[in-house]
Amino acid sequence: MNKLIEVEQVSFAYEPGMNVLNQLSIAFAPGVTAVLGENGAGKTTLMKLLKGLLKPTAGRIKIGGRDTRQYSAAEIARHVGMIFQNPDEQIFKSSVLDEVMFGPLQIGQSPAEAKERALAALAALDLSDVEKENPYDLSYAARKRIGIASILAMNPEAIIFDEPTIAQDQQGLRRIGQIMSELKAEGKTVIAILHDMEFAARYCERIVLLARGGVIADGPPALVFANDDWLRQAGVKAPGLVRLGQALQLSQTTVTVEQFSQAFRTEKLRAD
Amino acid sequence: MAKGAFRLTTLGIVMIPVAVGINFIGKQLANTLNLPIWLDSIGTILSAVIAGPWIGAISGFVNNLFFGLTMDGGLSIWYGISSIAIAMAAGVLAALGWFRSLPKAIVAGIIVAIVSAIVSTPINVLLWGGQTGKAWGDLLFGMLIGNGVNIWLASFIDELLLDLFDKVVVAALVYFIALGLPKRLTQGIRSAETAVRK
Amino acid sequence: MIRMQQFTYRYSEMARPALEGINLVIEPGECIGLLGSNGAGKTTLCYAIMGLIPHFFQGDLTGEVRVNNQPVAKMDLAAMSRQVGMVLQNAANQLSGTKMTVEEEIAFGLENFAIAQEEMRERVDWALEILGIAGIRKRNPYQLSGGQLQRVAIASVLVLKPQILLLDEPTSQLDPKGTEEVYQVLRQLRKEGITILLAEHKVEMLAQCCTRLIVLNEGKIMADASPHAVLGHPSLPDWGVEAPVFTQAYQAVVQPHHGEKVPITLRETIERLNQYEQAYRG
Amino acid sequence: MNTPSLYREQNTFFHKRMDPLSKLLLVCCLFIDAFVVPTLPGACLLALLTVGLLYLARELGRAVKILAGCALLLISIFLIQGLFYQNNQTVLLQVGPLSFYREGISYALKISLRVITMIAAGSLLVLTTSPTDLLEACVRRGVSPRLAYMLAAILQIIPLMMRNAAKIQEAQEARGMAVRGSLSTRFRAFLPLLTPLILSSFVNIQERSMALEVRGFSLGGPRTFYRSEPVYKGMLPVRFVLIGSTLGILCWRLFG
Repeated sequence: MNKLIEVEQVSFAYEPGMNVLNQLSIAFAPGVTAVLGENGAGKTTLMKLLKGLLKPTAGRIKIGGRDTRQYSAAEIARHVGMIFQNPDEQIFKSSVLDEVMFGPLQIGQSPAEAKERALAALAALDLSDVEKENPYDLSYAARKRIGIASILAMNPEAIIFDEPTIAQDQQGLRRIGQIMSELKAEGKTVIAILHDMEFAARYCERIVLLARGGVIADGPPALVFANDDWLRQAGVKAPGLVRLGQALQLSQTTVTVEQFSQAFRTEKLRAD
Repeated sequence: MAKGAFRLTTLGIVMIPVAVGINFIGKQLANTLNLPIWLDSIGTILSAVIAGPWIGAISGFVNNLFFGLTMDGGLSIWYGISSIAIAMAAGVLAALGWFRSLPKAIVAGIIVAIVSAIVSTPINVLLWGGQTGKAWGDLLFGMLIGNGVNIWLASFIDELLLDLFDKVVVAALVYFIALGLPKRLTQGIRSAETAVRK
Repeated sequence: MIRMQQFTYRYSEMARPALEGINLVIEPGECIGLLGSNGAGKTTLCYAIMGLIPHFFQGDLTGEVRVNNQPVAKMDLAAMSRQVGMVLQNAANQLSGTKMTVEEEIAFGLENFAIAQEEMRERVDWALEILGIAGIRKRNPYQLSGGQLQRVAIASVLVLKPQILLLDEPTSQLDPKGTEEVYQVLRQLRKEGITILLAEHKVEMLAQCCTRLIVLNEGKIMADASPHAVLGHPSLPDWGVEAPVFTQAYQAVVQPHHGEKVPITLRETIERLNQYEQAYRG
Repeated sequence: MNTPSLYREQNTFFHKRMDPLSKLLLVCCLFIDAFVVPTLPGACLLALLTVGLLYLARELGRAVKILAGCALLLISIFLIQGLFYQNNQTVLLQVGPLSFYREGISYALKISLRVITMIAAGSLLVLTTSPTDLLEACVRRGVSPRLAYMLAAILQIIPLMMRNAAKIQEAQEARGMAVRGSLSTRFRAFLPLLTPLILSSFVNIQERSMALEVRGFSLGGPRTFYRSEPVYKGMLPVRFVLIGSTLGILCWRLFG
């Protein structure tokens, strides 16, 4: 089933009458999708609906063809993993390995399989050497990576990152970007709620803009970032390189440094 | 003021509202999970175990003072004494190493329960004529005084029946939580404490 | 203003020193950006200048930190906070947590210093104005957006009128709107003549408002120069820091030789690339 | 976000024109009176008086909710004391095999009236006084600002912790942890829900105490107040009346 997650005309309100999402429809398939928009646009609410933590007030969400109303949150956890923004709101075990094994054990993996997947996840997040340490003896950025590892170890088909770039340095950002690319290579569906435009431009092949509970743009970075009107509606600034390219009247919307230098050479310098 | 002293005091002072908050959330969680138990003294006993009897005692007293002043019209202020006693007992037991293994922690829980019952009984007698408000305990209390058992003893048994289960479970939970605390935290608190003694 | 001589410090529970052989002089009115990967020692440097090392953190310390020519180790924290203010990374921890409105929370420090009520009111209004949060003065501090909470944290330190303000990654938890709000405040503070030391990962923001950049890596100062010199340095990636995306674009096109001044903001890059285009086609 | 305090803004004598410390004195006096009043009619009058004050403060409704908390307990006191009170002699009521004695019932009545007076008095303070006003009034009269800090900090930290506890539950459920089900499932869910809150709160105390130090928290010595002290007129005579009445009841008890 290619269309793993389908959102059909979904509305949601925490308090009656105050809709956070208004008849929103979208589908998430394998690949890396960035979800952007101002705070309050409904990004996290949408993700909690996908996770089955919230039930839509109207419309339907289907995971693997089945309506989420028929799943419990624990059952959905096997298919869709969510990495929350603040790791300190879930870490409680006294060693990094036990923490990462908690999720897999909860969804019924055998201890052996859970340990094996946990070790693989720790390696992917460069945490193998602190396996026995207490997570709170490490830095906040390290705990954020532990949060990511504890979901990867559950091996879900779809993985949602809620603000993975917060408090990460360059090295951390590159590592998280690599993880997303590897997950894409394994055919997983990756959804990332982001504010870091450069990160979105560099690692995501599809950009979704949310505003006032609805989707106002959905397409490749070059298309979405070129449209100032969409960006203004979503209260989002285009990545630096796009703004640089526009200021120099480059016809092509350049998203990476290589694309920019290529476009500048061919259009401006008439070289090679 | 000695340099170390005021640092502990500030560190200790900041810890106390956290301990009271944990008492409150512990009770609420036990409620939402509808567990057949109070669990409203985890914060007090944990602070006594990791930061010593004094911090624990202050947490206990401030806990009852706060809820008396904001929620239950002064009633829990009467029981402030027993919160102090519970914390002191737990703090001393922890210092003597009685929270180093699970069996020891359970024994510590029993001792804390006994201390709690001893200190709460006079308050129960004064306020409620010896009862505690929990159906089973009060029924037993009635039968005991019906057969001429001294009212103080009957009230003590009524309270102990109640406290034993609650405090032993709290002691066990505190044992597991304290076991998993990061070095950075326990050293931070202990170094603040030793700074005072130097 | 601030002088650090051969300052080395190791936390008691860590094997490696967090800062090693730091020599630094900060003059009044400067706006210094502190760059470096996580664990490079940015926070520790702020603690050292603020006096939290040694007053709060026991550990092995050699060398000296002087603020206005007085050794920090000799002064107590309260006296220090009249000269140096520090804004923590997690704004929620900055608040006393005992006041129900923003303005009372900001005045908390002044109450402890027994400042007369009249002057307290003036200072709080001044700080609210500068931080642009006069509109939320009656709100509960724990019901604010990230950007607002961070500005309340800055105001709560600013009212003590320090000459130097240390900010430890003030925008790391904020979205672009919140980040922009904080940087507008920093530009405003510079107009007030306050010296700023700012630890930050967002290189584009530092490039716009700093007069000087310092790069820390594993506790040692790798570079301490103008933003253009530092952000053009070839071994920047080895220190775990990336140049602004504009600088990278310029370098990819022009391949400048080492030492040549590189553009670091959007405006500069546009100018330099237009000039380069004319020169190339001329 | 409401704080755990039950205080609600209202426009009555007790909310607006009686200062917090006088209300504290009122509650203490009523507590003493409740224990000292010698006779049953006296206790009854006292309880009625206190409930009357609640009615004047327009908080009788919510006070009854606090009182309902121990209504069950009071009823069980009547049952148990009625049946088993030590010096029961004269049977008052025969219900099948159970015989309720006069002495037991009157002892239970004495306890109940005392509890009603105390809780009504306590509720009067709790429902009509904002905790921050009470704490500030105490600190102005010399109570240590550190104790005031702790009590005031709890007021804000509880709603914050409740919000975090909700987020923790979401995060743990998202990792497949079940919260409903058998007693053992629910019990096993307790630590994964509470421990993250404990760890993240305790790890923050170091940073919080630094922030307090940097803002002169442990300076001690004279301090000032941002809010100007509200002026209450005519509180002195009220305080004299309170103390006078309590001394009166005390004398009644001793020489009555």
